[in-house]
Amino acid sequence: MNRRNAIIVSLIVIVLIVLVAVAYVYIPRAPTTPTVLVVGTTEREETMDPSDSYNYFSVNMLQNTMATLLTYSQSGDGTLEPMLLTEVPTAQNGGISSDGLTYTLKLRSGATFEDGTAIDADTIKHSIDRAVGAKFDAASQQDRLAVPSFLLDAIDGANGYVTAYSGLTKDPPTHTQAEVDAAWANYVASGVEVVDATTAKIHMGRVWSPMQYLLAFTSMAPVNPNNYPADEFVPDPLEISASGPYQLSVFVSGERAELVRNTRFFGTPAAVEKVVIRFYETDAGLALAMATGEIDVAYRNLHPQAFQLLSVDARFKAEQGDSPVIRYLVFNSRDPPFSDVRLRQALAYAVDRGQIVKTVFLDTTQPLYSLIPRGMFGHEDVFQSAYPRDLARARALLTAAGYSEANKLAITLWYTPARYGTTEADVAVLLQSQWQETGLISVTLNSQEWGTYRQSFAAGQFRVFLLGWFPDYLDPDNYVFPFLHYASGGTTSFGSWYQNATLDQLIELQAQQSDPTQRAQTLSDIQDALAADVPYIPLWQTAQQVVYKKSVTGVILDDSQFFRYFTIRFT
Amino acid sequence: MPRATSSLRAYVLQRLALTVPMMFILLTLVFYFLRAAPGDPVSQILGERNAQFADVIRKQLGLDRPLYIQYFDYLRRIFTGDMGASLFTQRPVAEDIAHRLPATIELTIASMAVAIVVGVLLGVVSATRRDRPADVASRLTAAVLYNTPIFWFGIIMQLIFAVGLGWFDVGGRLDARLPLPPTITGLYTVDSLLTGQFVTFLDALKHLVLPATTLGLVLSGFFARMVRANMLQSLQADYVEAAKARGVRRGDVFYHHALKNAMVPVATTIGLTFAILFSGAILTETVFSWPGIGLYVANAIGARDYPALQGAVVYYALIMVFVSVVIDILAAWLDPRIRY
Amino acid sequence: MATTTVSAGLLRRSMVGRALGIFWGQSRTVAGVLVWMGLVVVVAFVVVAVLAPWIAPYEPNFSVQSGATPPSSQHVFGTNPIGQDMFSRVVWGARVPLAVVAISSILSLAIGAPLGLVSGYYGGLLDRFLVLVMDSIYAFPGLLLAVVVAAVLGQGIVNVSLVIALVYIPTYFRVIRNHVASVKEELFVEASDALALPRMMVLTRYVLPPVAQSIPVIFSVSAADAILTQAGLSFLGLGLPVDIPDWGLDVSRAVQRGFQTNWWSAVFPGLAIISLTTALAFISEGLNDILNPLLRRRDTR
Amino acid sequence: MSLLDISHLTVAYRTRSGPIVAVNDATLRVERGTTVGLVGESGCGKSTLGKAILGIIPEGTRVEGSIVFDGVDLVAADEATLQKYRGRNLSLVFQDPMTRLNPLMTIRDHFVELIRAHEPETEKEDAEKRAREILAAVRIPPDRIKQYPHEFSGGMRQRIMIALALVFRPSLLIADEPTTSLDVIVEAQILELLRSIKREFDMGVLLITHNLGLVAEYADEIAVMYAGHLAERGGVLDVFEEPQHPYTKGLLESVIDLDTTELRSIPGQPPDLLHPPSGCPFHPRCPSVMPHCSTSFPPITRPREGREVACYLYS
Repeated sequence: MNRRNAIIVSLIVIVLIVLVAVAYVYIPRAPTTPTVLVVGTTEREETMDPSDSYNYFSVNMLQNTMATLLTYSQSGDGTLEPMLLTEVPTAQNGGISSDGLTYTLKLRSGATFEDGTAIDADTIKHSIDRAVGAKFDAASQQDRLAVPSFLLDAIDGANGYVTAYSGLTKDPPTHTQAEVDAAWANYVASGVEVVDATTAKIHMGRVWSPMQYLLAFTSMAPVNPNNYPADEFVPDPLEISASGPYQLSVFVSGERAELVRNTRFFGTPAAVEKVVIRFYETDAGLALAMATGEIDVAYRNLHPQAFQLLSVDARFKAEQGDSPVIRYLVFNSRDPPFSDVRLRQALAYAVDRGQIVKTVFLDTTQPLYSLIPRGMFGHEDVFQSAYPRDLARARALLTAAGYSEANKLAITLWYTPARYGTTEADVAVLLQSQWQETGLISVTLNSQEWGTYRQSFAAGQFRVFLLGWFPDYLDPDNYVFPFLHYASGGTTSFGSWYQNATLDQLIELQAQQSDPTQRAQTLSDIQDALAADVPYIPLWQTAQQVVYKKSVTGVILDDSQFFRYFTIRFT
Repeated sequence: MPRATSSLRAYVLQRLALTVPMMFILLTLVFYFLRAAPGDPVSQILGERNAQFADVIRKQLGLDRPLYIQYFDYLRRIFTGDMGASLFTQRPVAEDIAHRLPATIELTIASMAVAIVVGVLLGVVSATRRDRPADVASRLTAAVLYNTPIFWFGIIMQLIFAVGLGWFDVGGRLDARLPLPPTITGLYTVDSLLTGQFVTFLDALKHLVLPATTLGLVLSGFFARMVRANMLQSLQADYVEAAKARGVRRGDVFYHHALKNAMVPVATTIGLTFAILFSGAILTETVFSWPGIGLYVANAIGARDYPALQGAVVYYALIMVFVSVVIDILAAWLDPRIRY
Repeated sequence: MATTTVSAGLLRRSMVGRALGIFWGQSRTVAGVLVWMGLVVVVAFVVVAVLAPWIAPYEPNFSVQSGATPPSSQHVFGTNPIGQDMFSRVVWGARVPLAVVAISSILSLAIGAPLGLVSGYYGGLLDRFLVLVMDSIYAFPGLLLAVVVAAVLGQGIVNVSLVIALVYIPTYFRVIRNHVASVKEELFVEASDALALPRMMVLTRYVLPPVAQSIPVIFSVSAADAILTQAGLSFLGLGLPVDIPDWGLDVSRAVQRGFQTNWWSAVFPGLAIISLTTALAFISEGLNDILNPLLRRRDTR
Repeated sequence: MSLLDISHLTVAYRTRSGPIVAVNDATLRVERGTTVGLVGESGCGKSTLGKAILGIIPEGTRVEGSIVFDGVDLVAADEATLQKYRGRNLSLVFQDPMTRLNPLMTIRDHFVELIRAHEPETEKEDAEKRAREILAAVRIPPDRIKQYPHEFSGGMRQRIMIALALVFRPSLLIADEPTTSLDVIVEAQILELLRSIKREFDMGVLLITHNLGLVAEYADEIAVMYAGHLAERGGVLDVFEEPQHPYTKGLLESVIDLDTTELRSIPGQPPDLLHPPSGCPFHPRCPSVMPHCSTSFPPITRPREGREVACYLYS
């Protein structure tokens, strides 16, 4: 480097320093009249094709850009109201046939996509057919069976098609291509029917009361046929043809997404012209961004500590809402040692939910004493009365089962470190010390990443492990059927193998009971059985948290977990 | 000290020639490591349920075929530039990486600049004041810098300069309220300058400062060591003594003779430095939410997104080839002996 | 014959001499002081790790109270948000990096050194192939490699050590291979070849001793790196089960839990990492100065 | 007044193991227009003496006595004064030309740098012009000035080194083994070159070498050095015809016996300067050793005009 080079280099350095200084002084941190709302999140997208999308953030993006048939009320009480439909189909208004097998969808007129394409009954059929499982080409890796389509199994013919299709790909195949084609033809003929431009009918294969909720789900949302061919997935988020309040205009993975107001939206226009969603990698990063004012709203996921810190900050408003996500321990009740119900009960006695909720979550969540979440129809705190924390009774049960100080019950508690947030390890550590407090148990902790974890527990390699449930629809059925119904393979897929024929019957019964009192009684019986046999130990019900600047208003938290950007405005 | 003319050139040529088999070895290692992994990508895709679809998906991803067939298929695809689709976003991995590459390049260049400037300064101070307090101080600084956990350092930087003093933002590449510059090179600083968006340029620069300083300072410890060692050698070189004997000015002896000669071997190791830089980038990008390849890798690992991981490895191998060429040019620029 | 005996004798004498030099003769040079300071700190950490059960006032995993408290006379490093005593955790945490470094260094050495010896001594196609493979691994970002392998192997100190060993095998291999290749060229080895000494004997008697000198240097360099890699793995959530107190994990947990409210539960483990790695770096700097003849000051001429 | 008058010069390096006295109480003169040959075995301190004249020895080295050049004591002079003299009035040509040129700089850059170091106001073009002239004088094609050192042969590089040394027509040229690494024909060419420019510029030359043949042919005076001490000094013909110090005798014999530059035939090894023998350092190898040789260093005697010897045989 000669002198001239040295001078040039130092000049560049000086210019850079000056530029940074100028940047610091001149870039307005908060414009005087904010027109852009910035929301920070640590969530990330997966595929954004509505018929393929089953990830929280992707679905939430779709909810804000697409009009669904029904939607959750903005009152936040979890009730459904019409969006693209003119009314919520019920038995009373004839929307649901008396046998419960036909849903009549009456569309509002004048609704269009942002390119002007009208949303009519044909669009509905195109979209639902597509969601159930259009005949995607198995040879191409790009196309695979739609993940959320299993929710639509109850539609007439859908289940048969899905079964045939998956049979075709088994080794050796259990179904032929001809059978698949036939199953598809049967579904198309019987599943969704176009009556006229504004009326469509869905024919059900069986009575299934949660169907209403699915009408609010994005996999049934009408997609623009211009952008979404019947037999191909379109993962590109920018292909979303807006029918809802916003249009996605920019999507840079891991960096930002920009939503601009959709002027063709038939409903109330979005309050803010433009929303920028900013992605953060860690909870800590999100919390810091909120603290420095880089973002206006922080939603999902803040660590309880960070949430508490931000909530005492005078600049911000912190809000908490219920969430239907439940957390629990699973026992493998098929294999020893937990095939012995006494041990499951002993562990239930030794659990201290209060300490977990207080220490790890700083009382931002609530203990859970049943698999059906608090506030949901049929919920009863069965574990609160049956298993208060009682080390003496835990010890008695353990001693009865043959364990002593010299011969401790040795178990490994498994957890997965990332899927359920950064608090999971702390919960595991506390459970370890709570159980070891009996003096008769020695606990080892171990963890696996979710992909491995899921495989391991499904293969029966874990004896006791932490798990969580994100519901598919807000009905008690979704909290008992998958967990406790043995015949359908539910308990098996949970790594529990709990088997109780009486319970299977009760679960089937409640799904068909339309009388609330009768159904409540059935659900109560189910929960009593749950408390007696302890195949699971419910631990807590999660909360959803949001922090926003005091200059922001209109944030709605509700059970549906549908985070509405379009209601948020600056004061 | 005859720094053999041929050895340097041979080194660079060898590096270039070796990148092909090295790429191949890397790809093979990664393929087998990942396929041996117990984590099943299919389970990762599916939620708590839906086991009935696992077979279908596995078949469609080709995961049911014998391993060697998968391996050849994998090589064939990479050769044709098809790195498959991410299991999660369903977008082609090549596209994902192309989107994220500029962010990493921007961070890498800036960090490298910080590392070289600070590293050379520390190393030179150290070498010219050998065994005196300034040397000891520089070496201590370099040792502490290089041995600081980068994630911890990044967090401290955020706390001091973003949270405490409020000078910089805690993460990201650009203020969310500013529109993204049009994509020309993908480097926000360059694109905004090219299109004359001065405010965007300043903001992009402002966001770049903290992560680049974090990564650069840690790496500078490495450079300082190298510069010091090479400076000590070149300060003792015969031509330096000869220059002194001719009454050449101290500054000229220092720059033209000692420093420039010391930088030749330093420059040729930038390729290896890149491995350190990339390791650091995984952590730095995580801490600063910097949407580059490092972050992509971190996410892909957690999610067992094999195509994405493989894509990242292919990308890294390509970068190695590119870096080799750059080093070749740099070394030739620095050292006339390899300009033939 | 005379040549080989003299050379070997000189070699042995110089090794002993240098070893003594480090401890005595060099103690007043900068290099010597660096090595001394580093050794003192490392030994202190080893002592703390071994005596952890007696030094730590509390069980490291036990929730002694609910919630974070700043450093006080009762908890000198404070308690973290789930009420664990940070001092006890830092004390117990010393075991992890030391164990990982010990196991992984032995493994890297056990695999890298013989391969390097054989490769450097016999040369030829085997050498080329091994060099290629090792260079490929070496040029691969260490953390990326570690993360991939850690994801495959799963948790535990031994698994983490295996991962880290793999990353540092090429380091041992390269240095030893190059060293052997150059030592081989030297006269005394050629002489012993000419005298038809068994190859194994040549290797162990004349090649090994000078090569062995470089091992402490590689060790101290890679040990610091290994600790940082292990901490990085922990930060990314790969590595150890949470009931093993670990500095890297403690830092990342503290950060996840909201750093500002409990800075002490990140600062102290972080400082512990830096102290240990820097101490190791001092040792390597000093050893390098003392053992690397290229950097030794030209005293005469 | 002599051009260069070194008296009682002692140079002691500081090392970790203790001081090394490389030059011990040496006295030497070089006159304008004459060549003094400084001979001795490798490591005897000749090169140190050469470097000490220019003041390019490691910091912390102890230097005593005086080096008076052109009336200025270089030992007492500050760095700035020394800097002015180096390369301008006092030039040094090193032995190994292969490593003495900066591989990263063109020949032109070397000259420009040198000229501007001493005459900062010189334009690059003028400096280059001067360089071309001097290169032509040492018979290097001037249009190769933009080439790099590695493009030249060893002999050519040494010519370039000499050209660099001659830019400012120094009054004293120290040539430290200028031809050691070169073949015989090139050696002769280089030395002829040195001889002709010495005449042309009326320089004093201090020719440091271990090759007595060179001294015989090219030097006017000879100084023999052993283990830091000057053993004997005098006119070349005088010393060659009638060597007095036993070491000089040994040296001359070895030359006659082998007719090569090898000097191994004196029995024993040169002393370790870190632990030099007491008294006369040559006594362990001396064929005429006397008891008091090992107790103190012999005084310098002047058997005749222009002749000095340090040996008890003559006191």
